[in-house]
Parts: sequence; structure tokens; C-alpha cells
Amino acid sequence: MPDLGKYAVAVLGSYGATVFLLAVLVGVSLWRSARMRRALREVEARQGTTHG
Amino acid sequence: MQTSARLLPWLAGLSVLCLTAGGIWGFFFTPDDFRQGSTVKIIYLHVPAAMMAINGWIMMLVTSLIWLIRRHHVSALAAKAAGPVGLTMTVIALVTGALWGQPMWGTWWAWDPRLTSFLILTLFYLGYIALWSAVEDPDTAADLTSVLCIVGSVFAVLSRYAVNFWNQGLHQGASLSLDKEENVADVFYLPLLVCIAGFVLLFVTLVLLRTRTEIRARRLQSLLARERMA
Amino acid sequence: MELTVTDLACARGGVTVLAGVSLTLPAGRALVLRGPNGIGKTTLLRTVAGLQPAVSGRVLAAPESLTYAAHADGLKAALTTRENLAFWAAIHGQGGVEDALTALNLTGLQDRPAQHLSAGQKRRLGLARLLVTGRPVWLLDEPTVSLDAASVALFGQVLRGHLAKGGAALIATHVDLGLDEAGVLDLTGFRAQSRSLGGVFDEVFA
Amino acid sequence: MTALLLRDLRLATRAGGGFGLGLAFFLLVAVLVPLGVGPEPALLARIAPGILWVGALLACLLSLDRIFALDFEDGSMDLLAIAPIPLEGVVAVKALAHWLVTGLPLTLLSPVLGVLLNLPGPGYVWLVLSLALGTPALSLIGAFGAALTVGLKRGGLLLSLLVLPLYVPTLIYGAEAVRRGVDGQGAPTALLLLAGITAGAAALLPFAAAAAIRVNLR
Repeated sequence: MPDLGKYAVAVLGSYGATVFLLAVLVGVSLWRSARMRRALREVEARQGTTHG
Repeated sequence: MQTSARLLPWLAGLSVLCLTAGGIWGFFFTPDDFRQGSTVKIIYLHVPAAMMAINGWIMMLVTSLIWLIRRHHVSALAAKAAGPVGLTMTVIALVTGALWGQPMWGTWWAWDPRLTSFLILTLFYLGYIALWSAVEDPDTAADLTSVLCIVGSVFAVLSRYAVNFWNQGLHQGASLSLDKEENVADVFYLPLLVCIAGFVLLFVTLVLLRTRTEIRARRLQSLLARERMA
Repeated sequence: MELTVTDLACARGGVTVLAGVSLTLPAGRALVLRGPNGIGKTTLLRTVAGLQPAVSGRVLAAPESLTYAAHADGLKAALTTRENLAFWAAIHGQGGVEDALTALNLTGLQDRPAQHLSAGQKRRLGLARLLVTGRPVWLLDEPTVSLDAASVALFGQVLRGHLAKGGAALIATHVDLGLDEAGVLDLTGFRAQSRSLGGVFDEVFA
Repeated sequence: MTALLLRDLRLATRAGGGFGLGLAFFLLVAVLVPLGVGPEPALLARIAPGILWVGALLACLLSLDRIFALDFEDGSMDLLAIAPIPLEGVVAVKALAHWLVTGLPLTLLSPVLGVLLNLPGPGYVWLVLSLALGTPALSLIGAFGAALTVGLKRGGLLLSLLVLPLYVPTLIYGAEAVRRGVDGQGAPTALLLLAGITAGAAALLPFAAAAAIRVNLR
């Protein structure tokens, strides 16, 4: 762990905030992707349609 | 769809690699700036995020134009997918900027031209995303948001000039440019490049992933519509 | 002064509902569109009017020869009957509104604000608008809604007069307007078969 | 075209047309701000240009959704779209009508409110000039926003969100013109830029707005 001196709060805060925001974005994207994949598969199975 | 499916894991892997490498390099193994102390480490997040915030908008503009001219559906959906990603990048740039500005300028927020422009950019992103979610018919939404994106771009540029006219500011000039690399010393420069690459890759990965989701959503919607009609 | 529709397909909410519709409407003729609710009569009329793009096929008509009347009459509640009509006449570069007022028996109501008209009277005013546009081809979507028997007969007369002067009309209606010279086109046969999902999927799931 | 302009003006001034609502709002802003920030003349004089411009902008925003929404609901828009006049012209005329019932009265009322806010003497000319040159841009940009949201059931809030960022350059140049006018230097530059925005908006936005309306009609 490097010595951040008196600015530790600002630096750690920035890294923390960035990681948090990116994690939320990635999480939401993955979650929506999985949900949509599942929903589509269900409807395709019900209708007997395939890609194309 | 198949190409992007094969590409996606590689892109995701690479972006994680670059981000971790750049982040660790920047965070642990760079010296403090003699003036700014350890806060200089924020640059590895602030600058790439700000770049992607602007590139995100440019990408939306280009894909919107492609949709309006060529009526290529994937293009419109890619623009839709880029919106939230760009918004997040803008927020990251603003938050890290505020955290950086507090110790450096003694204030979280100043109505500095760059900061103000970014705040306005945030509003543009919000409006764009809100319009996408408000319009039900997907083609109508694509058309309307594309027109908004084009007009918005013109006004964003105008705002940039207007804001400069209004206040000349505290913010240092651009940290990176091709002809003046000495802006930022090499020790900071190399990890910064890695971080930028990481952000670019992350951006591309996320947009691809989200575009795939949007395409599926679109197909789902059509299948359900067909079901109702039958 | 002829309307020709060739192999037209039109969509509602992104789903193609009608396909392969062809029709010809020469001057002096009327064509009644039939078919169950939801078949796409309104969609077809809006597509022919140019208010929405066709999925495929062509609509051929002389420029500025079409006019359209639908469920919404485009009336302003705060304006009088005469003012409403005069506005549309002015927009279409036409003069007097007297003939139109007389033809649909609105002369007695000419100074009443549209908000105080009954549904049937509003409807008559909406139909009077067709006369002041001076356009030959009328596209009518359920023109007789909320009209009483006498008004339907009156409108039938107006329509016959319009046809006699070389006009034409494409009408979606379930009511018999008493037009012997009108042809009938049943849209049931043109229901889109394939129900194609449209562009996105051809592009992506190749 | 003239018929459309006259009809819109007539509708706006007749009962229920909402004429004067924007003016009343503008007046409210000018009364509430001194009550909020305190009566000190020097402070009021300093913030007067900004308050007056923000007030005018918000007053303008208030009536934007009426530009197309009413015509869209009662089917007039369908009929205007197939009428002999181009839809771009319809948009321009409707923006003009909106300006005549909001922007122009605001401009004329603004010196009175300037007195309430203790606007320094040299500012009045620039206030009226900048509003006269800038409010048409507000109406035009607003018409574009209204065209985008016309098909939506609850478009009002979204309309504000879309239009406010587009108002930024107009607001900055407008308020800046007055502020510089008060200081006695550099106001013509801001005024020129403001006129440029209005001219550009008048030339381009009717096309964008007409395109948006066509999309919303289908």
C-alpha cells in the first residue's frame, strides 16, 4: 500500500467511486442481458421459432 | 451477432486485464507529483472517463446518422446501448473531478467551463436516455432520439463556446495531445495510456453486450406482438 | 385524377398487417373497404394518405389530390363552426365556405363555438371540411360514426355529388351509404401471411 | 400560412388559451426572488440580469407543450401534414405564434420587472434588446422539443429535460449581454452571438422539428 499522505481520502474515494459505478454498470448490463436471453428463449420455445 | 459472440469474451478479458494493470500500476507504482501530491493518481480514472464520455456521445452521433441514412436497425440499437455507458463515464469524470478539485482548488465544485460543459453533457445524456425509454414504438424511438442526438450535438458544441465566453476557468488544459507529450511526464504517461486502453476496451465490451441485449429485447417484442396478432 | 395502389403492404406497430393490396380508383368512382375490426383499414388509409410509410409497394396519385378524414375531426373547441371551416379553406387556398355549410346543413349553427356542438354536428362539420379542401380524392375512415339516419342520407348525397363532379372516394365503413355505383373491396384476403418480423432479424440472425 | 398564424393567435387569446400565464409567472419570479434573497439594492442589481433571463426562460418553457399537443390530439396535425403548406412552414409559423404570445410580451414587460429588481440604468436597453433577439430562439428550440415529445402521454417533464440543455447557449449569451451592458463593455459581442443562435435556430430547427412530427404521426 503506497503512502497517500494527506490526500488519502480523495484518492481512495475516487478509486472507490469509480469501481463502484463501473461495477453497477457492468452488473446491470449483465443482469439485463441474462434476463433478456432467458425471456427470449422462453418465448421462442413456446412459439417454436428459431433464429432466422 | 455471431461475430460479436466470439469477440465478446476476448474483449472482456482484455479490458479487465488493461484496467487492472493500469489501475495497479497507476495506484501503487507511480511517484507523487511534486505539486499535487498523491492526488495525481486520480488522473488514471478521471482522464479516461472524460474521454469516453465524449467518445460515447460521438459514437451515438455516428450511429444515429447511420440509422437515419441507411435504416440499419443494429446501428440505432447500438446508439441506445451506448447511452447509459456514456452517462456513467460522465458521472465518473464529474465525481473524480470533484474529489480531485477539493484538495487542489479548495472546492468540490466550481463553475469552471470544463466542469460546466460536463454537467451540461450529463443533462444531454439524461434527456437522450429518457426519450428512449419514454417512446414505446422502437422505430419511432430510434428516429426521435437520432434527431435529438444530432440537434443536441450542435447545441453541445455551441454550449462549449458559450461557457468559455462566460467564464475562463481554473481547469488545466488538455492533459494529452499528440504534439505536446511533455504535458504529462512519462512516469505518469505510460500507465495512463494503459488505463485509457482499458477504458476504451471496457466501453466497447459494454456497448457490444448491451447492443446484444437490445437486439434480443427487440426480437422478443416482435415475437410477442406477433403472438397477440395471431 | 386517379388513385392507383400497387402491391401495397403496410404495418401497424412494427408488424405487417396487410400485404399485396392493389386497387385502382378512377374519377367518379367510390370504393368501400370492408373487413373485420383490426384488419388494418385505418392503417391502409393512413398509408395511402402518406401519413405513414408503406412497408412495400406504391401509391400513385396526383400531387396534393388526397384528403383524409378520420375519427378526430381536427376541430378547435374555442372557434365557431364558420371559423373552423374558414381556417381549413384558407389553408387549402380555397374561398367561400357557404356551399359546404349548406351542403351539410350547418348554416344554422355557423356562429356556435364547436364546443357547444353535439357529436353528430361535430361530425358533420368534420365532413364539411372535405368540401372546402377542393381535393378530388377523399379517404374516409368510418365517416358516419355518430351520425343519425337523416345525416347519413345527407352525407350520401354529398358524396354522390362529389363523385358526379369527377371526384373519387376510398371509404372504410360498415354502414350502407346508399351508393349504388360504389365498388367493394374486402380486405380479409390481404391479411399478411408471413407476418415477417422485419429488418432487425434479417440483418442480425443471418 | 397567415391563416394558421391568425388561428393560433386567436386560440391563444380566447378563453382557456393560457395567454398571460407565462407573463404572470415571469412577474412571480421577479417578486419572489427579492423576497428570497433579501432587499439589498446592490445585490439585486448584480443578479437582476440573470434572474430576469432565467425567469423569461422558465416562463417560455411553461407553455411549450401546447405548441403541438392540442393539434395532435384533435387530429389537426394529420390534416396539416397533408395540407398544401409544408410541415416545416407549419412548425415555423407555430413557433412564431408562440413567440408572439409569450416572448414578445415578456420582452415588453421586462423593463418594469427590471425596476423591481433594481437593474442599473444602462442595463435596460440591453435587457430589451437581448430578450427581443433571444426569445425567438427559445420558442424555436421549444418547438423542436415539443415536436419530439408530442406523441407522449406525459411529455411535459420530459420536454423540460430535453429543452433545458438546449437553452444553455441562449441563456448564457442573453444574460451575459445584459451583464456586460451594465458594466458598459462588450455587450454587442454577446448580442451578435445571440442573434447568430436565433438565426441558426430559425434556419435549421423547423426541419428537425418537422421530421420529428412526421415520425410521431405514423
